[in-house]
Amino acid sequence: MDLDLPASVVAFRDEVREWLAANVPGPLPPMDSAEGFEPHREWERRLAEARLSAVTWPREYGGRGASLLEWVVFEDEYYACGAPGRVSANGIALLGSTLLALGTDEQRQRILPRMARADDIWAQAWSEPEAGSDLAGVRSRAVRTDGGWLLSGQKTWSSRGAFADKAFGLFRSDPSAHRHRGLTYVMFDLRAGGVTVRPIPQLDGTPGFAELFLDEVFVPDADVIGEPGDGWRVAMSTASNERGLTLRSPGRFTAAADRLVELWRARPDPSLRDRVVDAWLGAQAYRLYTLGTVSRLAAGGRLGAESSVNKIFWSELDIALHETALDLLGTDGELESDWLGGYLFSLAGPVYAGTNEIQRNVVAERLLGLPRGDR
Amino acid sequence: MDLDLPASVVAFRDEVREWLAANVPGPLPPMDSAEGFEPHREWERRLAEARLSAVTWPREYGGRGASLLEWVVFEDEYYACGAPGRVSANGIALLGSTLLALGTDEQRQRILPRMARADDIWAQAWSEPEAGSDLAGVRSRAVRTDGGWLLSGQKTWSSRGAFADKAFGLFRSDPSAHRHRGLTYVMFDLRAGGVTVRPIPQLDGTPGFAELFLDEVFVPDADVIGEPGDGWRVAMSTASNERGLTLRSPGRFTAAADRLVELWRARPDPSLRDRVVDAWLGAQAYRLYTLGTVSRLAAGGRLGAESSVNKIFWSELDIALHETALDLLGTDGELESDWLGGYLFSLAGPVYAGTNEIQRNVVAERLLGLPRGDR
Amino acid sequence: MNFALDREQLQLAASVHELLADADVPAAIRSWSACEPARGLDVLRRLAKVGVAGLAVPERFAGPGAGPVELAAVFEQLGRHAVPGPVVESFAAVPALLADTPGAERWLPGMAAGDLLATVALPPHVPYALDADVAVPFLVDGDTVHTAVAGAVRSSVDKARRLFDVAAAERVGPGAVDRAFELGVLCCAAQLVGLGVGLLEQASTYVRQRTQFGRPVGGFQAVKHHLASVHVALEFARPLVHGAAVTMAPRDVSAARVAAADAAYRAARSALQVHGAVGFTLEYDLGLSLTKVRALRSAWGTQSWHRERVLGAIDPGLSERPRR
Amino acid sequence: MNFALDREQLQLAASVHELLADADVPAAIRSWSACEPARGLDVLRRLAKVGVAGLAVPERFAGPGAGPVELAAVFEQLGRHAVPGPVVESFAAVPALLADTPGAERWLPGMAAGDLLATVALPPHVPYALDADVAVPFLVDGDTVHTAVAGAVRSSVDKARRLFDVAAAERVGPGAVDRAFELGVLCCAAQLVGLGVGLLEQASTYVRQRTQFGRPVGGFQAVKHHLASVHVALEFARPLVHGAAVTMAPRDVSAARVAAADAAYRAARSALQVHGAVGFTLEYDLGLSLTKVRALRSAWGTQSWHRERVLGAIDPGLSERPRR
Repeated sequence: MDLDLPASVVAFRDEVREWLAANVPGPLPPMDSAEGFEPHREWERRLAEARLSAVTWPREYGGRGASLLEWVVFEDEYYACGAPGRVSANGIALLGSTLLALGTDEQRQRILPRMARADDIWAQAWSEPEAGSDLAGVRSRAVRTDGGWLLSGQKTWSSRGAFADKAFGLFRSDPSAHRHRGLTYVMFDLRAGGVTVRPIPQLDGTPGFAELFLDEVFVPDADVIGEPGDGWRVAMSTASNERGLTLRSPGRFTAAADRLVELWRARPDPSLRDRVVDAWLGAQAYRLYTLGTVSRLAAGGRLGAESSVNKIFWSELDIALHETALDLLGTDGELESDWLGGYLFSLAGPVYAGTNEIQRNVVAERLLGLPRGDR
Repeated sequence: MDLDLPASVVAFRDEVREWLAANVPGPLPPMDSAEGFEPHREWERRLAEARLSAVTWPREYGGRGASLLEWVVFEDEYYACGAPGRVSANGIALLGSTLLALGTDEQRQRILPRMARADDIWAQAWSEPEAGSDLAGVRSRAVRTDGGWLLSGQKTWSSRGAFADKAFGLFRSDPSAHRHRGLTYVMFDLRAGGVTVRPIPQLDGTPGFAELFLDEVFVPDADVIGEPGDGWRVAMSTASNERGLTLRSPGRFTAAADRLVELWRARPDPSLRDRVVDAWLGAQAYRLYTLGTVSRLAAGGRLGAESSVNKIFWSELDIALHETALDLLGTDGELESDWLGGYLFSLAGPVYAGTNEIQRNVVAERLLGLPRGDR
Repeated sequence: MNFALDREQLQLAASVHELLADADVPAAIRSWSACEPARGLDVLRRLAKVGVAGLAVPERFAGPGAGPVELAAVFEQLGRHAVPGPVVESFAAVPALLADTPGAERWLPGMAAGDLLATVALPPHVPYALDADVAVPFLVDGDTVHTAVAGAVRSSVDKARRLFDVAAAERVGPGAVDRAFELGVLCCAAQLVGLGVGLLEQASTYVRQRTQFGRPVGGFQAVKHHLASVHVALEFARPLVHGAAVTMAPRDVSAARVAAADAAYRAARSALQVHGAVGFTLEYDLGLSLTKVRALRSAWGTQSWHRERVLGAIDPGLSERPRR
Repeated sequence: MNFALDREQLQLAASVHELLADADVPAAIRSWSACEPARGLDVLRRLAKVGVAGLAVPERFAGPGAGPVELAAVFEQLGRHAVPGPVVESFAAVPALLADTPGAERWLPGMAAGDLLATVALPPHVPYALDADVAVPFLVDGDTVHTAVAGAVRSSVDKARRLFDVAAAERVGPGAVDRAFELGVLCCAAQLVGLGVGLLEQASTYVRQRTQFGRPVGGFQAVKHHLASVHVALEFARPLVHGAAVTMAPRDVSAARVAAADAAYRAARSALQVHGAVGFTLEYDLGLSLTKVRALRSAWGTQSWHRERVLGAIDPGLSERPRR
């Protein structure tokens, strides 16, 4: 058991560090704003030019075939230097890994390089008004037509939906099938005819989400991933494996924890000491847990319900980090600041990507063997 | 709105304070031990001689007709001076208030004065192996016989059961009736033929509870409270009203909180400051909440599900007080001490007298109007 | 000993609640946040008609002359509806501050009549003057009160709290600074309890209606237990607020504020969690209260400062029994 | 970088677990608590046969010469079964303490063979010597090791922890005090993770079987969520323990101990709550682990002291990336 980085990883890290030091821009306007979206796209393009926008992808799609350990190290460096938020993250982490696992060659070649260069920025379209935590309750329809499908219905809580170019999600292609069955995983163009996008402003004032109204939106067969009717399996195949690992990198939290300790040193309050220490060691624990997962995956292991354990931990850690910072800021805690912005964002963690209530059910049932009960 | 004690209450308080200062014995052996039970009975007798063992009862039964405010004040004084635990508390608080509300004159005159003098010390016999939180699941039987009933079955978690003289509980008198129906509230002698008492040693080493095995134990009709078959209503009639108030007096917690602050001053640890303050103000809150309840009851109000709110709060406060003290004690926190004994006792709070899970269901359903659900 | 609100106090609170329930306060908050205070000012004027303007203005200035208990009762309702504006300042702190200050007649009668709002900065715990663009700003320096001129405005997590830097303009005279501060903290605490109550009401209503997995969300035990815990915390914060109103001892005022802010914060977190994503949206009303709770948690002194003040003032063996 | 136990380490842990699962450890704990250590000593001798006695005794004294990672793996299993006796002291701390001390051959070979147990007091954080009636007691004063004589015994919340006052007898020589202390803290942390795992296993088993209201208690969402939270806390405490075993940096050792003690404490509280009254009884095994968690929470330094040590050693901007 060791924590030593191999020489090749050290070299990669040094290259990343140097590149970031030379290229990271000053603060950009908010990602989910009219004035901020395109500067974030520009930043993604610069990352892509250095093959740093999707480091784990194969070179042919714009990545550099980095190992998961290199991904961890990249993320460490990225967040330690205060680089901008990643406007392409949803596409790269969710759709990208699904295409790599289950897409066709044609789909990968057509879609991934454009995604890596941020020529297309992707929004997710999972939730619906009556299918939030209960994703199997999807009602939006995909109706068979010549050479493709007509999508109709309403999606909501579409991250990046307000400004993104394209979107991906599940649609009910067999109305007679029950819940998880008869769903199809589809990609569609947000500029296509029949699509109406309604931004949903958030507490921080920016439309981080959108509602999408679809009225017979045509998508060709080429934009279905996997078999029609098999969408649930396609969506879940990556949900619990790599996605459970890559949804939030340790670098985000270790960087925030270091800033928290700096803030503590500038404004020490003995009664907040324990919370500062616990947030810091929580970030350390998350990093080490991730390295353990990386080691197991490298040895051929797989992730299952462990991704629920992961999700619960990082989402609560993120809130704790930011709450502690706001309390350290004292009377100025209520004023606009990066900490405040991060705090408001962190509050969505326990709700986003499967609520923590759902995740706790999964942990209890699948890892502790408790009965399913009535939830 | 005021917090001023009337002159009569001040006079009562001064009398109590003076009497306690002159009479409180040094530390006694544990109440639930062979060597400690009788000294605790002796102490109850001394309290009774001063009409202080059951202050709220009418004078004819050994009390002094004290108001609830006087009871609060009595308890403040009692716990502030470090007087012994009350070995008669279960009988006085639970059975006593039931008899006062629903007993016959004959029962009151026969039973209450002996209880006030600790001639009889009473154990409760509510729970059964298959009826813990779910009290309506009682299986022990009361079978009709000439002039009375024959009790058979098994009771468990009988507080004081190891050494007490008598016990009270619910028995199923109509085997065809479902759950809450067909139960009868019965008092019985723990020395009677057919009763076997098995003490259950607790983590602190003393048998605070016992199992009771009953094999055709005869009780006369005179020892049934209320009508046969109406036991659930009898038991519940006092459960949520006065019992919700008097199960734990504020004096216990304010006295412990003051000792905690003293401990803090002797061993200040800045990182524990917030917990010390929160425990202290929790005790203050509990006292003020109780005074508010006393005021409402004095104005003709009634308590309902509020007693669940109360139970949740004091049981968690009690643990917080003692946990904080043990942490303040540092390396010596693990050593035997009054704080450690109090801590082990406090841990039972959230389980005892209706688990806090059940109480939260009650609060959510009866006070917040949430659906019953499947629990 | 009678530790319960009397009939008049209950009626006052009920009338404030009824007025606000009918006033579309959420729309007023949104306008206020967009620098259009007209709707909010209208709400405050309507409050004046039920005797709530300048609540602590003494009777000799034609004010209601309300005491701390009435203030606590009213501010819980103001918090429950997340009423915008410098209410702590204008209804409680400034009236107390100027009650015995020569020249106070320039402002207090107008405040009592609902024609004038006032605001105040009391550094270090209240470094900015809230809503100084719609209220006469004062600045306290030591024991001395000055009128003030408003400078830059700062943005709070609660968009309806517009915080102004202020500089002294004209010296007014000595003020009852301690009394003003304690009343401000007390009213802030009462507001926080009310905010928590309002959040719990919104959450309870939502989970009764919202279904997931074919059942009302409110039937899930985890949801029930979260909201029950919030209720318990609020029920035990309120007596501390009322107790502080009776004694007005700094220790008790700080204790009330600590418990109220923690209970309200718990209410905010739980309400958000049971709402899910809709709770984060600007168009849904929940956020109006959520952000105010976060802001008030450090307004009128931090939790840490108030806890220190409690601990410093505990006199073991005596303190736990008021008025012995 | 390979942050996972290797096959040998996993096999060692598994063999310890299997041995203990068959050894009726609860009976040994109860006897130990009643000053009848024979059964417990037998368990420790059986551990010696799988190479676990004097685990950190160097190979030149015929010991296993196990490193911190092996110690962490084994001590998690010892904790999981709540094994009584001076295992931290005899398997880890004393072997490290005496490894380079002249004269250590008097004790270390016997400890490695399972014939001898040792214990140690390292004031101020370890003021008493655990189980000095069955082990050779040492006392550390500064950098110097002494043999010790045991005095009065003190009673712990964990009845199987018999804590002795000790006084110096004979000077042994200089010892590796820092290393001994860090290893003691690390093993204490690993034990705590194991105690938490064992408590969670007991609780999960119990709630699958116990019914209330006609259903298994484990089907109630509140119970599920409590136990899921415990699992999360333990899963994230373990990597800190393993990370500390790799670096042996005092900061990391303290971080591991803080997280492990909090996770184990959470496990203890939740396990007790889902068990209900039976959990408080001496005859039920749960209490054997419960009380040990409470005791170990302040053994080998308090949580507060360890947190202070973590904070003092954080080097922002560097610390979060081991071995940069």
